[in-house]
Order: sequence, then structure tokens, then C-alpha cells
Amino acid sequence: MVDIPEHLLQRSAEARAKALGISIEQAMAEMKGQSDPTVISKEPEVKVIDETPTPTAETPAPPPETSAPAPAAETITPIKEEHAAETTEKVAAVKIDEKPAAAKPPPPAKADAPDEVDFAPEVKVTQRLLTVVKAKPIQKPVKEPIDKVNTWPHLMLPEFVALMAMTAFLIFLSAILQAPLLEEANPNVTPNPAKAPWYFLGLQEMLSYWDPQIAGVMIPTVVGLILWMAFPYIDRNPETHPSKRKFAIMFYTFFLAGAGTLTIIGVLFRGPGWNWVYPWIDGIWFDDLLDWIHFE
Amino acid sequence: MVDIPEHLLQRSAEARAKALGISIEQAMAEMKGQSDPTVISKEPEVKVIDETPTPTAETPAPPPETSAPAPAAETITPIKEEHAAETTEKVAAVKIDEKPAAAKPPPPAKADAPDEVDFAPEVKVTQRLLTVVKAKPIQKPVKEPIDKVNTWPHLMLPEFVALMAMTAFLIFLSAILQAPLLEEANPNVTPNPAKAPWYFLGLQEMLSYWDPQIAGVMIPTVVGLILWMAFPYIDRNPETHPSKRKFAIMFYTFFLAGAGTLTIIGVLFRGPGWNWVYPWIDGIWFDDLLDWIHFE
Amino acid sequence: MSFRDRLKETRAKASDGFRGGKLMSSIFRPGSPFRKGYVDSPRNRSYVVMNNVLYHLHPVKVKRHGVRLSYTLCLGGLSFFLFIVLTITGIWLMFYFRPTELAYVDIQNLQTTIAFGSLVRNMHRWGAHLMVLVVFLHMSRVFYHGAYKAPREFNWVIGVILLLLTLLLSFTGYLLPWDQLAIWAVTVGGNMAGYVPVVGAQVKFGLFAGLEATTATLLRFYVLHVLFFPFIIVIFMAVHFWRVRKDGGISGPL
Amino acid sequence: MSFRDRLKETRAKASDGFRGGKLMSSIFRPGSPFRKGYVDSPRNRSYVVMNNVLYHLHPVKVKRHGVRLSYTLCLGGLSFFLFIVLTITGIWLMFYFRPTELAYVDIQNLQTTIAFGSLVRNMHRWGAHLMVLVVFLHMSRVFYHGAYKAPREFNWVIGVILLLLTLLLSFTGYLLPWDQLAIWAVTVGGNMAGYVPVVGAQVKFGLFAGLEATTATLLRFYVLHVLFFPFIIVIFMAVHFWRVRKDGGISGPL
Repeated sequence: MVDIPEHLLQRSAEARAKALGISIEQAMAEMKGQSDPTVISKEPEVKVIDETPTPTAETPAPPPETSAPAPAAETITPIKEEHAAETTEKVAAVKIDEKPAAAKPPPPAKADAPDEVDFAPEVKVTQRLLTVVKAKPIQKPVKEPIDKVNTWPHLMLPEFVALMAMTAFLIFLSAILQAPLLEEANPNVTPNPAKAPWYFLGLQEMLSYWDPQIAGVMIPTVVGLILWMAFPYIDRNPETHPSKRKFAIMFYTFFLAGAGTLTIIGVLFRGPGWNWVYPWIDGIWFDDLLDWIHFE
Repeated sequence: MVDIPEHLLQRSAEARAKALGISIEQAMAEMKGQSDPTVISKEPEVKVIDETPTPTAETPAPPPETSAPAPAAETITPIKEEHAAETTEKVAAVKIDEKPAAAKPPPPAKADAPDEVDFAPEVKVTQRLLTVVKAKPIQKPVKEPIDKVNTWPHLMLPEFVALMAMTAFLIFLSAILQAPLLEEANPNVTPNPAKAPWYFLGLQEMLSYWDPQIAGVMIPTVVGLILWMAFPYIDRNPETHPSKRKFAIMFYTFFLAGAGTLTIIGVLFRGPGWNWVYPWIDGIWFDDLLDWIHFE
Repeated sequence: MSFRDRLKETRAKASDGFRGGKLMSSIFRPGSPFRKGYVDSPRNRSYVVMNNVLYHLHPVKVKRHGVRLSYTLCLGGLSFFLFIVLTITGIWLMFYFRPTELAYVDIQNLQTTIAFGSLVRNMHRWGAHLMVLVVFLHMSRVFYHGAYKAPREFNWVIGVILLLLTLLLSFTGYLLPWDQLAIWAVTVGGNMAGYVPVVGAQVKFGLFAGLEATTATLLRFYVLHVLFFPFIIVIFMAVHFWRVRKDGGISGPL
Repeated sequence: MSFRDRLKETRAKASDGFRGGKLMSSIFRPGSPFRKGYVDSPRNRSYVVMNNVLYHLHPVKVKRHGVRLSYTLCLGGLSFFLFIVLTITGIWLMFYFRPTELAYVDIQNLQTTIAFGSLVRNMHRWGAHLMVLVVFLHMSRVFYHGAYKAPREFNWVIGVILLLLTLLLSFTGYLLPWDQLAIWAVTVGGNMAGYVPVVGAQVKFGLFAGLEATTATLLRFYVLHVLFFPFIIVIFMAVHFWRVRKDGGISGPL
């Protein structure tokens, strides 16, 4: 048996109490099966159903079902569970908007969003009306419709052009710049200076200032990994516009500028003995760069 | 503007002609906007909508839209295109089953299966009734409902057990059977016989009967690859039950038996000079097997 | 309330707070048993499959007959699983193997001095033989169930290509121990390629990287075995799995 | 009707017959331009994306602002593409490379005697540098757009791991040419690992497969570079792409 949320039961009981002229507690007890149902002497007034609730994916609302052992003429039970599974969390909101004048035979309305293969069989009315819940949406749909375009061709064509441009650029680069190949590895001859790959030269530069335990281990681990990974959990500001998150932008830009400066110093301005040199006077001591100058 | 299929237009025109007492050609011309709409003098009789068509995925029927410039009160336009895209071809069949007694204000019925994020806004009736198409389904849903179970846990648990069993079996096998390692490769010493891996020994056996061009090239390429790959295109019999495809079953079983026999002969019954030997007399000459006997 | 009860409650509360917290709910998507408030409901059973990158290879629901072990015998899944096992053991073995004249020595060292070396080598070798067998059995099962029929024709073609790639992977791996068994089995196989009409000699030369099996062949087979064929087979496997879903899941009951 | 027209018509008919035939419609799924009767309709535009195993990494529809080149600069897609280019050029290079003392000679031979050897080696090297750069720029783009915020927190974590793996791939590849540049760059990097508190020496020993960079290090870095890290990074990439979809596609406009 589906578990009906308390607030729905409550609302349903109120409606039932009003319709039958009994107390709310009595109606509640009847609906929970703790008391015999009140015999309905007159035709219950059928209310208008404006809208079935449209649960969103993030906070799925329970399906608004009013099931009860009491005599009932009609219930509206959108089968959503199955369908939600197929559409990957996107629940098809089935909307019914009907305004019958009066209800001699109460107008049956069955909204059915079936499974991929189960075509809806002929509907058999197997229940009678307990009550019709006045349709206030359980949660208001607040999302605006989003302006979307087809991926094909509007995204895939620019992507293809970008890939082709990148390929052309890479082949061009490879044709004119020869990758460096120095003498064979010799553990007994240490070049001066021995430089790491360029993306580690900022670290190597820091190593010349501070203790290796700090500059070589603490800073890359704590700043480079832990802080970066944890950033979304530290930054609780939900805004995305740059003007509303000035601190984060500033922080990242400072980091970028610092890392860039250190890397440039490491690549261009460090010579033998890791002493400061000017590339335009003493030449470049980063071996990669030295070799790039020999065009093929 | 959505392109309305001819047969739908035709049916719509017939209904309109009957309702207004004009000729079908006239109605058609009005609907196509080639002629001024006939002024409706009396309230059009509203017909009952039993079912909206439920297009299947394989042969998608065009959405049954009746749009026209003529005065209309209501149209039923299930928005399917978007939804079909999201549900990976499974179109949500929206079923409406309503039987209003009379129609003082014609009962509006709007079925709406919106996009993942576009929650259905308040419905505004912007059109008036042209005609209501008598709902004969464009194509009958013929698929039976399929009995399905949740993948988790009904499929994934057995799978997990199978994987664990396989792992245990493999580790057990590896613990008791030592993979062979003979002397170091020496191109100058040819073992007698030199056998291929076991899955190729059927082929090697055939090589001893026929010319290598046939047994080594033609048969593996034509039978092993082309015929096998083309099998679904050769076998046009749509039945799947074994009793109704005896030839295919027989064919495959013969093939299986033949390949199995050849492989077993190659592995067990061939000795030096590719001569026939009996493994229980002369021992096994497949090196892998020889080594398997030495348990670790 | 005893101290023990209170401890239990505190622990439960802490666990709930952690599982309902920002970290866990950002890592695990709705329906995960690691999130707070997981209950066994149809919705969550669907979410378990949908919201996991590996499990979502499966559909949310499968035909009831497909769950019976006797129908598929899990052969497709086992083929994939063996491929994963072979990948992991293979990467491990690579750390102790050089595709040169030293290959044989490396294998000897592996068996004698490296911890678990012999076991992992055996697992890789028997796993490979098993995979050939399981893939072949999977194919036979598909044939006997007529599962290659429309709309699954093309997936059968991909399946045959996958069997061929499995054989090629196994065959190229056969040479790597660089013992007498390896070199002569590959010589027999490679000589067969020489019988191809017109281009036979070229094919054989390309395969052997020379006129006969040498260490150049060893390097070539090594690269084919460890990266080239795996790269190709993974692409075909992706298409194969994807087509199974797109063609309507497992084929109907007989 | 001229002969030419009739020929044209026959060809069109044959093409239609072929494209509408059993073979083509079993290979290509609905919506493919290779099938008969393809027209540019919203349905087919969706099918093109849905019915292709590679394209279906994309959603059928994307937010309009995400299509503007100036929003993402295609940096994520380019990172993935560079990875593919590096995989293909890398496999090609492996056929001419032995991770032993011969490595340096092999690279020399590659540059001097193998057709296109120098070009492919350059593409692999510059491509690797470019990938480090592009991945870093992608990350900066994501930061400046605040795209790491809920519900995308965990995908940012995966992104940082992907950057780390990219750096590790580049770093391990740096040693492979086995020249002075390679060995000393790796020595500098590896020595840094030695400063890790408590387990520094062990980490360094594990990385170098000894006390300093030797040919044992070369073999280890080779396997890490060609298979171990790629295997790991592919798994994380799959999760990364999948989470982009699951977390609602590209982040909103600013």
C-alpha cells in the first residue's frame, strides 16, 4: 500500500468532512480505516480539477493518490513511477483541464502515462469516488522554460570546426617545431641547471625560496589538490555572476597570476646554479626552448 | 507550420463537411485556407474522443494535429516530438477517455506531455473548434504488454554472483594449473610437431588435408568470417523458436561438431610429423597440455 | 536511556548528518544507498541503475525471462568481465616485462622472484583461454535463440568482429613469453597468412616485421596485444552494448 | 529521356534501394543520413544525436547560450579530442619504441629513418603540452563561470583529478626519449616526491623502481604512461562526461 503523506490525507479529510457534514477527525478516521464510512445520502458535489501536481526531478513529490477502502467513484492516479524511470528523471506532467457543467454521470478522466511498451489498455472503472481533492499544486513549478536548440547541427558543427582547427594547428606546429632530443641519458653528467617540465617549474622556483617540505610537498598537496578539490564545498555562495562573487574571482586570479609569474621566472629567468639571468642577455636555459629555436 | 498528412486532412474535411452540410471539396479548400470559412450557424455537435493515436517507435505516425485558420474552439495537440527525444523513442501515450452528457460549453480536454524542464504553463485557449476528428487510431497498438522486472536487484544480483563465481574459478584454476613455459625461443630448433594455439588447431588439422590456399585462407575467410557475418542477411526466416528453424539449427550444430572434432583431433591425436597417435598410448603432443600435467 | 543507547543514537545522527550532507549528496545521485533516507522503492530501484555510470549500461527494467540464469547463462556479461580481469592482470604483468630479447628472462623472473607473479601470469593465461571459450559460447547461445534476427542483425556482425578481435588478442599474446611454444605457434599461424592470394607475402612480412618471427615480431605483437587491439575492441564493445539497448534489449522468449 | 537522365535515375533508384535495404537499415538507426528518406526534421535532428554511440554523449538539445563559442570556447571538447589524438599517435609511436637502454636509439631511428616518424613524435609531444594547457584553461573557464556550484560540486572534484592525471601522463611521458633532458627533468620531479613526510623515501623508491632514474624507471614510467594512467583517466573521463549530463548539462548563463 502506498504511503500517503500526512498533509495530503489532512487536506482530503477536510474536503470529505465538508462534503458529508462530519467532523474532520471522523473523516480522517474513516479514511484510515479506523471507523466505518459514513453513508453518503446525497450525490457528492464533484469539484473541478485544475491541475495535477507536477513533481520536479530534484525533490520528487509523492504521487497524489487518494486510495481508501470507503466507497469511491473515481480516483485520479497518474502512474508516474515507471515513466520517471524511463525518461531519466524527467516526469511527464500530464495536465487535465476540464470544466463539466454538471455531473449526472461524473465525468471519468483518466490520465495515463504508460511504460514504453505497455500501451494503455481499455480503462475499467474499478473504484468509486471517495472525494476529489481540490487541486492546489503540492509544489509550484518555479522553473522558467529554458531556451534550447538542437545539438545537431547547432552544437556539433562548431565543435567539428574547432576540432579541425585544432588538428590543423597541431600538424602545422609539429611541422615547423622540432621536439628536443639531447644527448643520451647519462646519470653521471648533471646539466646546470636541471629543469623540470615547464608545468612544474613554478614549483621548482618555489623550492628555491622555501624548505622542500613546504614548497615541494605542503603547497602542491594542500593548495594544489585539497583546496582545489574542496573549493565547491568551501564556497557556499550560490551566485554565479562575476559581480556577485568578487572574492572567489579575485582569489583565483591572484592564484593564476602567481603561478604564471613563478612559471615564467622558472622557464626564462633562471640560469646556471638557479641564478637570475636575463634571457635577452644570457640566452634561455630551458632546454626545450633552446631546441625550439632550431626550426626544422 | 506543421505538415498535416493528407489522409488526416481528408478525414477532417469529411467530418467538417458532414457537420456543416457542405461538400467535402469545399471543406478541404477551407481547411487549406484557399476559401473563406463557412459561417457556422448552429452549435457544432461535439463528438466523443475515444482515444488519441498512439504512434509506436518503429514507424512513427505524424502527430494528429488539426490546425486551421478557420474558427475553432479546441484542438488536441499532444506535443510528442520533444518527448520522444527524451524517452529514447518511447512515446508517452496519453489517453483521454471522457464522456460528457451534453456540451453547453464544449468540455476542453488538453493532453500535454511537456519537455523535461518546461512545466506546463496555464493553458490559454487560443483556438476555436474547427472539428473534432472521430478517433480511429491511425495505427492500432499491436504490441502486447511485456512482463518486465527491475534490473536492480533481479538482474544485477545474479550477475554479481556469476562474476564472483567466475573470479573464484579463475583463481582456483590459476593456483593449481601452472601456465607452460618451455625453453627460450630458438629459431633454429623446430619442435616436432609445431602446433598453433588450440583455437587454431582445427584449421591446422584441415591444412593437413587440403591445399593451404583452400584450408588456410579460403575456409577461414569465407566460412569463418563472411558467411558468419552475413548470416542474419541470408537467413530471412523471422521465427525464433528452434522447432521452426530446423535448418539453421542443424547447420550450426554440424558446424560446431565439425570444428570441435577437428580441434580435438589436432590437440590430442596428432604427433610427430602430424601423424595420427593415440594420447593414451603415445602421450599428448600439445605442449600446453603436456605442461598442465605438472601440477604446481 | 543507557549510555550505550545514547552512543548508538549519536552515531546514527552523525551518520545521517554525514549521508545527508553536502558532500555525500553531491557525490551520490538520488537513489544511491549511500545517501540519507534510502528505501527500497520502485523509484529508487530505477535510480540505482540510472544514476550510476557503469550500471546504466543496463536498462532500468528487463524482460522477466532474461533474468533467468538458464536463458543467457550470463555469457555476455562474463565475456566483458573476463576482459576487465585480463586488462587489470595484463597491466600488472607489463610492469615486469620488456618486449625484447629479455622477455624470456623477465617471465622467468616473474615466476620465480616476483610476489604473486606466477599466480597473476596463470590468471592472465587461463583467463584468456576462458575468454575465447566464453565469447564463442555466447555467440552459440545467441545463434540458438535466433537473437541475431531483425532488428539485431548488425549487432551479430559486431559480435563476430568481437570474436575475431578476441582471437587476435589471444594469438598476439601467445608470443610474448618468448619460449619455444610461443615462437613456433606464432610461426605456424603467421605462415598461414602467407597463403593469402596476391598479398600473402606482404601480409606475412607486415605481421612478422620481417621474414620470420624475431624480436622485431615480438615488439610488434606486444604493441598489438597491449594497446592496439584493446583500443579497437573497446570501441566495438561500446557499440555492441549500446546496440543491445537500442535494439530493444535482450531478444524475446522462445 | 536522354541516356544520361536515365542513367541518373537508375543510379538514384539503386541508391534508394540500397539505402532502404535490409543491410543499411540494420546498420544505421532511424534518423541517420545514410538511411533512405532522410529529411531535416526536428525528429531526425534528435535521432542523429540519440542514435549514434559517440554523439549520444551529447544531449539532444542544449541551452542556447552553450552553443556560443565564446561561452565554453570548446575547451572541454578539445581536451577530449587531444586525448584521442595523443592515443592514436602514441600507439603508432609504440611500434618503434622499446622501454630499455635501446630507447634513445629507437627515438633517433624514429626521427631519421621511419617515414613520418619525426612528424608523429612532434605531434605527440606538442599535443601533450597543448593538452595540459587546454585542460587548465577549461578548468579556469569553469571557475570563472561558477560552474562548479551545486549540483556540479563533485564533477569539479573529478575535473581536478583529471587535471592531475593529465600532468602525471605528461610527466611520465617526459622520461621516455631517454635523453639528458628526460632523465634530469624526471630526477628533479622525483626528488620532490622524496620530501613527502614519513613515506617520502618509499614513494621515491616506488616511483624510480630504485634509488635514482635508471632503465628500471624507464620501464615503470613506460607502463604507467601507455596503459596504467590512460586506463584510469578513461574511467574518470566517462564519469565526468556522464555527470555533465546528469547534473543538467552545461551551467546556466551568467
